[in-house]
Amino acid sequence: MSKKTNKLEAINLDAYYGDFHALKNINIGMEEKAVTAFIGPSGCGKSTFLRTFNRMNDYIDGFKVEGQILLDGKDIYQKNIRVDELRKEVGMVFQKPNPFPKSIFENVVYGLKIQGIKKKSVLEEAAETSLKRAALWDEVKDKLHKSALALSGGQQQRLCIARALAISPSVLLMDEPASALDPISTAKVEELIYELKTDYTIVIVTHNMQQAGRVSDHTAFFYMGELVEFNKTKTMFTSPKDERTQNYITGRFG
Amino acid sequence: MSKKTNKLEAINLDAYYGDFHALKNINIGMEEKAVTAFIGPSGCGKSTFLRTFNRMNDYIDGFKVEGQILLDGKDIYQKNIRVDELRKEVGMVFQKPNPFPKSIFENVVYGLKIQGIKKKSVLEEAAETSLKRAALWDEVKDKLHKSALALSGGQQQRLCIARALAISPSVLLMDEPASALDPISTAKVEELIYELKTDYTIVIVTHNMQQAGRVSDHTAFFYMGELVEFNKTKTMFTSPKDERTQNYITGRFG
Amino acid sequence: GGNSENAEGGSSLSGSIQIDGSSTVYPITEAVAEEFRAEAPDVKVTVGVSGTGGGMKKFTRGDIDIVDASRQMKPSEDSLAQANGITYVELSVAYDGLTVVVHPENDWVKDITVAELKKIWEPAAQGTIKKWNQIRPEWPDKELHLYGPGVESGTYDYFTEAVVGESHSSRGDYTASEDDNVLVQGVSTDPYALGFFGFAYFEENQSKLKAVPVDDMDDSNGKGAILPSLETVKDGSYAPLSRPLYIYVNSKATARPEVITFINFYLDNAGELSQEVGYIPLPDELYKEQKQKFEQFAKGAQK
Amino acid sequence: MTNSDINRLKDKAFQVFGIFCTFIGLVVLAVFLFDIIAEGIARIDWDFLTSLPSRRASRAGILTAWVGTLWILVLTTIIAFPLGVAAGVYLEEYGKKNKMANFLEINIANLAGVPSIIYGLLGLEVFVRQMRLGGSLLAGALTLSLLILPIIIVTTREAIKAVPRSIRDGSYALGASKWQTVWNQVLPASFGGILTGIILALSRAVGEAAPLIVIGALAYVPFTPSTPMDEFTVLPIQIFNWTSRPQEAFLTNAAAAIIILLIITFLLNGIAVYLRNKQQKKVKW
Amino acid sequence: MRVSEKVIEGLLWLAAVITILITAGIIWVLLSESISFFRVVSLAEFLTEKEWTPLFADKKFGIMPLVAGTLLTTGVAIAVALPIGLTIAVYLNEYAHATLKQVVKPLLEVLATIPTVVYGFFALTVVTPFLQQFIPSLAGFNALSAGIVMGIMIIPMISSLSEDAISSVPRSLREAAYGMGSTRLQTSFGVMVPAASSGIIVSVILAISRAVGETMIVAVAAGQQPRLTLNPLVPIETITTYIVQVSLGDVPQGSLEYKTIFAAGITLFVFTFALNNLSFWIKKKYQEKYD
Ligand SMILES: Nc1ncnc2c1ncn2[C@@H]1O[C@H](COP(=O)(O)OP(=O)(O)OP(=O)(O)O)[C@@H](O)[C@H]1O
Ligand SMILES: Nc1ncnc2c1ncn2[C@@H]1O[C@H](COP(=O)(O)OP(=O)(O)OP(=O)(O)O)[C@@H](O)[C@H]1O
Ligand SMILES: [Mg+2]
Ligand SMILES: [Mg+2]
Ligand SMILES: O=P([O-])([O-])[O-]
Repeated sequence: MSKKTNKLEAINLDAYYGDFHALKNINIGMEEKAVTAFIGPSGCGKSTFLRTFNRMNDYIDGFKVEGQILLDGKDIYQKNIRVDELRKEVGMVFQKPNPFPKSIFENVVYGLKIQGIKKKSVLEEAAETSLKRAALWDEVKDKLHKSALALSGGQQQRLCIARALAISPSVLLMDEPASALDPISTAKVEELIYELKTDYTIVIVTHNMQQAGRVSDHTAFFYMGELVEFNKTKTMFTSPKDERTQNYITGRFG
Repeated sequence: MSKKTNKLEAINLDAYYGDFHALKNINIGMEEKAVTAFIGPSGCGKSTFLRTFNRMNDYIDGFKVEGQILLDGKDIYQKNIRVDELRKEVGMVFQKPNPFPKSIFENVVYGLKIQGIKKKSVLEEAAETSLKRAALWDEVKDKLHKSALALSGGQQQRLCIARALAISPSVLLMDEPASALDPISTAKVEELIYELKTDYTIVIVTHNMQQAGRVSDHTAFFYMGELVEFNKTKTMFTSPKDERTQNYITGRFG
Repeated sequence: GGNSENAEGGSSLSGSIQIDGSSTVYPITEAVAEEFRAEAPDVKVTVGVSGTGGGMKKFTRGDIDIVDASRQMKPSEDSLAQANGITYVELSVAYDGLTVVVHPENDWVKDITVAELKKIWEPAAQGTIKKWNQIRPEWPDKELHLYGPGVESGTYDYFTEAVVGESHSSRGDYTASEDDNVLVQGVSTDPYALGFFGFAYFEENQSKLKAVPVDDMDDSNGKGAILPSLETVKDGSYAPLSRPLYIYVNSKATARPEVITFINFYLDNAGELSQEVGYIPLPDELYKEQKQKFEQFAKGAQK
Repeated sequence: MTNSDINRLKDKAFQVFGIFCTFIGLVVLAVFLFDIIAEGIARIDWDFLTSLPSRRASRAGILTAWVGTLWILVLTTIIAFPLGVAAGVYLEEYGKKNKMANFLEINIANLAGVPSIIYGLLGLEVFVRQMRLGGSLLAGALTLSLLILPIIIVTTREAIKAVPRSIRDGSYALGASKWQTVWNQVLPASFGGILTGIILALSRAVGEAAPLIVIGALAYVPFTPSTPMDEFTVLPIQIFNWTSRPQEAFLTNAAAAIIILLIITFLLNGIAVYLRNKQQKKVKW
Repeated sequence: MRVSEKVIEGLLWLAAVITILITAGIIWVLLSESISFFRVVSLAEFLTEKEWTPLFADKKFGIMPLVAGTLLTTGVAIAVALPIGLTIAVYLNEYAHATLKQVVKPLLEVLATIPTVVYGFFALTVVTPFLQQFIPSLAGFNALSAGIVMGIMIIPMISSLSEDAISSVPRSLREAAYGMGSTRLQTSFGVMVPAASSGIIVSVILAISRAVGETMIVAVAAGQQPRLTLNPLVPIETITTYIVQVSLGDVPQGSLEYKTIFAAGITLFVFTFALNNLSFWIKKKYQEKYD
């Protein structure tokens, strides 16, 4: 589809929750150092698909995947793949904020600590950098060692972003990372995404079509478990090929 | 501020989480059968304020309110007020979807059942009406008796809206009810809010300024626990008086 | 039990009889109660095991009709009974022979005297008598390991009384257990052990243990060291380590015909049944004496 | 070796250790069961279950003991379950987080540590003597209820704590009263955890002998109780009594009685585990 | 409705207050007898005397040997049960397959239901001889075997209740940990266990309480020799053993000897009270960190 190399690729992918067929024969390739947005109505399978890229669905009972997911051309569902290594490559931010019941600082450096990094100065620097990138530094710099649970929803979500950035993954999966953020923070995050894509491959799920339009290079439209259309974001938004895409996009507000 | 009667009113309201002063001397009146939107950056106290109207903060240890909240001119923080009655008057939809671990049907009719309504036909009708209003009926009508927890995030949130509508409150508090919804559902909910305001007084917290612009008659801008500005939505968006409001509104995207 | 008067009247008897007390006496009373079922099926006899002390407390408060006791009532208990207006009769029902045992591979101990037992067990022995050869020089220079019942058991009580001369007076550094089976286990796995417990536990575990003949240095009741056995206990030659077991009957209970019948049945059958469950019967004439004693008492109580 | 390899190694090592620990538990259990079953299974037959106690090991049965145990179980559940859950609910949902609550909490933890025999002494004084219940089933069940109450309360509280606040918020916001929220949302959602506590508590009660002996439960009862006021015996007392008899055959009887006791607790656990699994499938967040 | 709410709250309150009544009852039962005991034996002697021989002719009333015995067996039991129980909880929660967990958990719970007399004999006739092969100086009755077996008995208290606590940690937390590339071990001990700490601590307190109060195992296998020692290889006596022996034994009730069990009982009560206060305090402190 594109001449650039595909960082991520799904080949004939099917996914099931028990008997429920959640993803139907998906084929898609995501360019390196680009932002790909997944859009589609609620329940269409965006989150499910996103979570196959770092195998987060492994922990759901009854979940089953068929087909292949390639990261740098290597099938991540192969036996000899180490999931922990995979997840250091493929960072993730979730739909609902999920900070650990620890201090703000501990949250941010968690990923580094589990990699065995202990030096205080390194951790502190990493924490500051990540929190700044996530546009949270100014609000929390005085209470780094207070519990993260006392933050508001929006603050918590930005903390989760900071946490994911701290381990410097090469791919970043974001499941509606801004759905709990106010416009200012959202704008900051969008800027950040824009900055990050010079180094990282980013996949983002969003309900906000304008957001998709602003941040993404490519957009994929899902509907009832199917990948209906996948194209350059501009092309897709201006001249959608599929009727369903068209309906969805024009049904939008703004 | 307005010639219409004020359905809800806050007078010299201060709120604290332990030592933290979360709301500072708020004075505001909300018109009957109108939509009031609360906007402001993350952590400014929108949710806290909203939750004082149905006394949801009563259950947070260390939370304290000073001043008055009037519903139809009556202080709801008075001793002889029955919180359960209050909450039948003042319905609420939360920021994060919180369906009960029961069937979809049981979720919707919960409010009626606890009022002592047992008749199956009444409950079934109410469930259908509410689910239709919340734009969820078509997706769930075949699995009404399946667990609500198997729904996607967006479906769950719409279920929570349906649940709140089922008890026909006169005031509806909504804390970012659409932050987890896709545009189509969001549009439906907005339409619904528009319809509902002919009968109900609605207060909505939102991060989406366009949403505030579309659905609300009045808008209140909060900043760091203070009510900075409160005005007709149009006036506020076109000619904000306070510099902070201006900055916030122009800092927006879209 | 061939008691013609009861056999006929028995079927018409009803009511209930409550017994509690010593765990040592329990098996005899249980056996009697079991047989009594055939005699008087409508009489509900229940038996508890809360120990002689616990049983006595209930008895002296008037909670139960009969108490099983592995020792005689103490003065303190008697005064409690009097304070509660309870009169009673004490009846002996069987003997229990305390047996001194060693490991079966112990080939040096052929017999032991009461004086030697005293030397081992008296309080002064604690920390000083630690080796076999301190008792008799020809015994090996090996550590002596002692096993015995818990301090609060009737068995211990009796043993210290008989051997040391004063009840509850003994050394404390021995391995004690409330459960005689535990002691059997201890002695049977320890070549340098010496212990004592009820005859029945020795009898049932003869292959694992070796009993030691005891010499009380008194030839009037049998010459030399004597092994415990049915005969030697019954005829009194195994002295001083055999103790009588008792039941006590509340006078108020004797107003009830089913209790009278039960006690008579008990004394008629205790000889046979006590042997069956591992104890040693009294000589026949003693049972007759007990019956007379009871008859007298019951009559007296009726007046 | 990179850090990641070390982590992976640690992870694997822990997995092995985890299997090992689980295995130890299961092996010990298997050894126990095998031992007891090997010794006692041959003794179990219809007569053993339906005969009264006897001095002859071969004729002795456990009818009155197992009937007594069932009675005690049922009565104890009826008394302790509502009481314990109610106290747990009060402390977690109603009690203000103040000194009094702290006091109650410590108090309950203390009660959990009081040895069972002391409950026996309390039961003897209060139920047997003051309330004049005598050595009846009711007195026994009340005594055991006191004994297991702290376990039920503590586990109930933990189970209730695990229900997310958002569920309570949702219910309150719909106008539910506190009790309606507790009854319709909190209790159903925490029922699995509560059941676990009750299983552990009841299985403790069913094995207790000492406190029942103190309050006057009997060893020889030649009739099955028919009302809660009747005298009784239970399996643990029968087992305790048999294990201290000199005759080997009684030890076989004891093993057989233990098998029956275990079957009773298995059935009990089975029911509760079934309910719990059903519950856990339903509730997930 | 409002009235019924009040009534319900009142009833629930009553249920909670019953626990205070129970405590009061226990204290009353213990005190009423031990007061007259302490009239004869001074508290100073009770606490400082190094021997406990109230039933011998030469009576000494020092409770410390019984306390030492109790500490010793409990210590051994917890040393066995805590690591194993917690490991099992984590293993079942994070590593084991769901069906394995469903089978293993109730099976382990059976361990807590086996009559303790059986455990006692197991300790005496199996564990002690087994250990004697490696520790020749191990006495036939000892705190070690009794403690180990008691530890095995309380494993399910820790494993089951801790597992419950861990599995009630929101799934989103676990996902966050895995999403960061944590191994299962790191997820468990770095995130899940701390988040479930209050439940885990409670399970451990319950287990300790059970160990402190356990009677039959120690009565059968640990011996009955009050001894002021922390050596687990020799016979000792615990407070509970003493109480059960005397109360089921032959001692005339009402005598000074009999009253010793209440003095011992109240010591045990004070002992658990102190222990519980300590853990309560730890737990509170722990929680504040995360609230
Ligand atoms: N654990 C689960 N078990 C069973 N079905 C599930 C589970 N999680 C999701 N589903 C179903 O799979 C479908 C896709 O869900 P998914 O969460 O991927 O949707 P989504 O596009 O992310 O929706 P939203 O925008 O609302 O988050 C939905 O129909 C949902 O009901
Ligand atoms: N339970 C609590 N305890 C202590 N502080 C709290 C608590 N809940 C909220 N706060 C603090 O009160 C302030 C206002 O929080 P609130 O949730 O009302 O903000 P908000 O405007 O709704 O933010 P958002 O848009 O992110 O939801 C924040 O600074 C937050 O950290
Ligand atoms: Mg989603
Ligand atoms: Mg908010
Ligand atoms: O139970 P006893 O009194 O005989 O030891």
